[in-house]
Amino acid sequence: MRKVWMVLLAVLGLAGLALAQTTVRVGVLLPISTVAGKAALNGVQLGVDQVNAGGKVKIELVVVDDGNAPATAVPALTKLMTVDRVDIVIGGLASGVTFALSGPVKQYQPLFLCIGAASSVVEQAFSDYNRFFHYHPWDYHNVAAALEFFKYLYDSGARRVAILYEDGPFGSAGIQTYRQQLERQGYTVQAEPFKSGSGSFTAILTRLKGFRPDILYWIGYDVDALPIAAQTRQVGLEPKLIYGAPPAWPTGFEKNNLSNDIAGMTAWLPSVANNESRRFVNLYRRKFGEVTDEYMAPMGYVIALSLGRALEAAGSTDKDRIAAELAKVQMDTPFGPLSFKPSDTGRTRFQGFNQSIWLQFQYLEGSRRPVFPPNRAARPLRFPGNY
Amino acid sequence: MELLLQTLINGILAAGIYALVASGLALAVGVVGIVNFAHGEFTMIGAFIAYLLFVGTGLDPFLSLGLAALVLFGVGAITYLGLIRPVLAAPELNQMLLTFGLSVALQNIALLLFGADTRVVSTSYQGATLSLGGLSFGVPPLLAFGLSVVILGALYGFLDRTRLGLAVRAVAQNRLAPGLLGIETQRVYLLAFGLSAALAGVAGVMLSVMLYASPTVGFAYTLKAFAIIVMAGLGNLRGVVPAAIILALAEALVSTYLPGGGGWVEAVFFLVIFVALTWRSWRAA
Amino acid sequence: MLSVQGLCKRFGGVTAANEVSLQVAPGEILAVIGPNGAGKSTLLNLLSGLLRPDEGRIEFLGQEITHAPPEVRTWKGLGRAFQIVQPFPEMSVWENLLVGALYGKPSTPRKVAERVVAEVIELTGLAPKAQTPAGELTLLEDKRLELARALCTQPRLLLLDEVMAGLRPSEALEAVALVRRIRDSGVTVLFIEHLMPVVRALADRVVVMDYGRVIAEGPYDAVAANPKVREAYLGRAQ
Amino acid sequence: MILVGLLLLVALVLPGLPLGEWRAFLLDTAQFAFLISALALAWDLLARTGQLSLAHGAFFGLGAYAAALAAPALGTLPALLVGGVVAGASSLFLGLATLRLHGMYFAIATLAFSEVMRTLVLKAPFTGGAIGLPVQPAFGGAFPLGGYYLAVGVLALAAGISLLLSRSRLHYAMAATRQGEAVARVLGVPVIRVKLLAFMISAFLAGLAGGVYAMKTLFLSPYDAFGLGRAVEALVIPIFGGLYTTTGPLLGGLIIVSLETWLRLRIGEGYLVVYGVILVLTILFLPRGLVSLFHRKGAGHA
Repeated sequence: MRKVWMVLLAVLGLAGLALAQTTVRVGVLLPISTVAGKAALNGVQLGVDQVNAGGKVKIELVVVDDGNAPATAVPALTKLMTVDRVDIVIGGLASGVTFALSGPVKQYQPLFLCIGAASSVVEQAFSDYNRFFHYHPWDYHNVAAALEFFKYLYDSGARRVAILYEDGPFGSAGIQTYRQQLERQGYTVQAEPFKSGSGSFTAILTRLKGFRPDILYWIGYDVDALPIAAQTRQVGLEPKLIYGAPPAWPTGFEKNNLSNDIAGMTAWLPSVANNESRRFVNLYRRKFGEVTDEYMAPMGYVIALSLGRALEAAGSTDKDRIAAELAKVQMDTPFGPLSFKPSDTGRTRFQGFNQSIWLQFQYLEGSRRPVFPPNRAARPLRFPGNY
Repeated sequence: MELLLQTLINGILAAGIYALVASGLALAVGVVGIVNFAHGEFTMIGAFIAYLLFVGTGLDPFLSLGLAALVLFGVGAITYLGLIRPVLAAPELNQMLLTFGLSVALQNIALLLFGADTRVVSTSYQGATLSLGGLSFGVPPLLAFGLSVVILGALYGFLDRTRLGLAVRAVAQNRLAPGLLGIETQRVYLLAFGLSAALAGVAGVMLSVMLYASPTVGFAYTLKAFAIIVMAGLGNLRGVVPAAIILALAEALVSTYLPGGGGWVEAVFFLVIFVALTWRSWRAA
Repeated sequence: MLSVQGLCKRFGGVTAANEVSLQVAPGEILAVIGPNGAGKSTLLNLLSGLLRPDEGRIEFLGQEITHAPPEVRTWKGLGRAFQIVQPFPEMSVWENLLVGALYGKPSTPRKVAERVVAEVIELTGLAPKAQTPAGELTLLEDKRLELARALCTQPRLLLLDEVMAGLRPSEALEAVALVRRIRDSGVTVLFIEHLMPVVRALADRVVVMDYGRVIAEGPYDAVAANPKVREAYLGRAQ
Repeated sequence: MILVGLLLLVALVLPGLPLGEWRAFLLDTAQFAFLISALALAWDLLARTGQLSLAHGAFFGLGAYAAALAAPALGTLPALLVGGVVAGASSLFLGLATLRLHGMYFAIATLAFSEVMRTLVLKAPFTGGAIGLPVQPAFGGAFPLGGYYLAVGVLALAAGISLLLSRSRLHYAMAATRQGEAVARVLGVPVIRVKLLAFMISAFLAGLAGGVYAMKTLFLSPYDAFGLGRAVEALVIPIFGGLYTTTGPLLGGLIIVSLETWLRLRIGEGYLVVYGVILVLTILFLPRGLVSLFHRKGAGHA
């Protein structure tokens, strides 16, 4: 008899705990068939596992593919809002898709935790929306971070920059700003567009040969990395630095000799030396059996963790109380400290990271090592590099 | 002058890989009469074969050419027997939908297996260069060009000098003749489609060296290959190389001489085709 | 009715029509004959507008039509049946004929067109096959359809391109009777033919072509006795 | 015919049905499905004259951009009209240039046209270029169902024109042109006029659909608006549903979009494998498309 009572008590206790625990359903809207989208999703899941393991709150994810296209993303968001009835959505990776989501988001008024969408066109679209938390830096932050690096290179003797930019939204967005700012720093600039994925750069690079650039700066995608590295050598361009800014780098590129000395910008590397980053890398390896290079993975992870914090503090599933707590969150992340402030333009109220998360790395002896800014550098920058 | 020479060289070297992808497609379209939307996916399989062998055994991609060609010949033959043969007599549009479905399925199977990642191999010669009197020749494009010439030479030799080759050409030039689908024709079709896939495989291996391997690697080149074979004239296997050279030269010239020309490359490529097709059609009147 | 003067057409180095001149009088049946490659089909294509002449002039019913597009010639009353029958395979016989009846004359009302089809389908004996898809016809039926479709455009002059080719003698006889009926209904006929018995039976007048030129012209018997004509045929045969 | 009417009726009353929590999702999905079906119907109209176009993605995109740019000055409905007219006018140029091309040659010429158009829009100074163009919602967002009913309207118009044409005398001209152009001309069919007319009607409808699409996604970029994927979809749907009919593209479009959506929700990753396999199986077992399930004999196949 006593045993029965004990069991009954235990059951009741557990049930009580479960009731006290705040459970929230969160929609995730990502292009899961792309590399970045998949990494982001993994990161979010990892973060949610950790939050749920804490026991105080419980997050349930409803994952939908945004298809990386407006025509699939809009109905997908509608489904999250009306069928799954979530109040919180994590998503918004690509700028174009996120822009298309601005209408329905304003209609259904969710708490929107935006993981990517750096274009300031998106910032404009969400400027009057107060449940918009943008974690990723804006494009002007990216420009600022890169320019800081260029200033350093100018002081090291670089004078001429050739810019290769892909002619889609990613490459074209900041190009005018880059050109003006670089010229203001004293550089001579020649910019040439290209079609990403075409693989043929010899002609453009031949054209640039007459310009004799010190720095070859390319803004494109992972598919362009190897062809540019190889064909720069093939035409004998011999710049002092190849500096690339793709959202991701190809798998296996570090093992390729051609990658040596190529520099790039990222928000995060697995080798970044801070506690949160190390923790993330360990957890990720345990759950997925591999290390990821994609900074969207820790970005998703950070979003989930910060949401967990806000939920715990709010002790409620009300989206406005959660938003209020999220606005107050201060935490260490793999990228460094996170807290929300109004954006630099003042258009949106909750901006997470800024240019300070960007770091410059260089492929050196088969891996990527931070080389700039100096306080985060693991190695000195090899300049001039050997191409 | 040197710049012009270099530009011409760049264009002609680029034409090698165009011609290779396009020749495979020309066999499928010109001989079998199938608009094969899955040709790019065959290329992709070739690229992955090279990549996986490289990662697994460290084999140099150029050494996997033979294997890739063989595997893809098999894939092509199976595709022909299982899917293409049943729709040979169906309207062209039905065949298009069929190969489009196959293309979607293959691409997404690759996506499931390997993810969307862009993967690169590393060889000692990817950035290697030959210099000749101020002109430079990239080694991989040169290898690809040389290999294209050899393979296409062998293909033309086969078409010109062997009985089976003659049969292939006869079918290509006389596809709509009634009473086809005899046993001989069936064999020619099987052979041509298999060869078409094998050429795609070879092109894929080269793409893995020069570009990368990923589920979508075949797309860009296949689109251009379609344009090239149409410009050459369907069924005109010999016209493929000149058409590829003209288009690659146009691209190289625009990129090198037009400020910001890199953004106009595609437009010029397709404009040349548009003008060539329409002009030819009006002149023939 | 039809007047052709100095018509020339060159394909590369080959002159398929060389200074061809001929006249067709209303109500007659004119045959154009000649060995293979003499330029007969080229002439017909020039007349119906599928080819453009390099030189020369074509007049029909007193109006110049040298460069008029094919459909305009049809509207003026110049009908044409092809040697290689080309029915619209996905349409029924009735629908095939309806195309000719609807478009043979500009803005023919549907009702009128249906009436024309009904007449022609009776005349040509295709009525039992009206609803059969054209892709399923026999050769003879195909030939009749070809002829009937041309008739549906209500031509004043009908150009026939070897419509008897491939028919058995009995079938050819039927066809000859049909062409006579057509002429009797007031249509002038210009036809190309290989079968000499058919030419002899039908033609009021014969034009002989060789190497793109007109080499003889006149009644059948006179033409058949012409040494140039004999040479053209025999010379080719050797 | 009855089926077409029924489908349009359902589209009309769909927002009023008790759909429960799925309502908003269904309406959104349906709106995109209607637009893509309208595009497929438009493509089929041109295909009836034997011209296989790969330019319909471009007509769609031109309509979208033109409507988006015109909307602030003219208001929603006139702007949509402008979109249709711009697409139609561009088709007149394309149609004239490609009059003598057939089959694959025609297809590749139209593909080339759309690639050139995309680059022009990308480089033009007033289109927002690569960064993209923000678009106002239909009627300034005044009616929540405004965009939906515009899509229904475009679909009804496309289906109506499609039905009308298959009953008119033009039907015979188009079918004759497709099945034998030279013969058709000799029979008096004004083939050039028929082809150009079909081209313009078809492009006009595609442009209209593009305009409504722009007002739904609120954002245009050249790579999305001129995507080759959409041009291919415009051709896949009619083949899947049944060529040269009204029911075929209409039903095909609705089913293909529903199927794709359903598979994405059910299977998630890798759903396109199943999608591709279904297309292949359809061709192998229903070579005349879905409509052959309804018409046992090839009725309406003139």
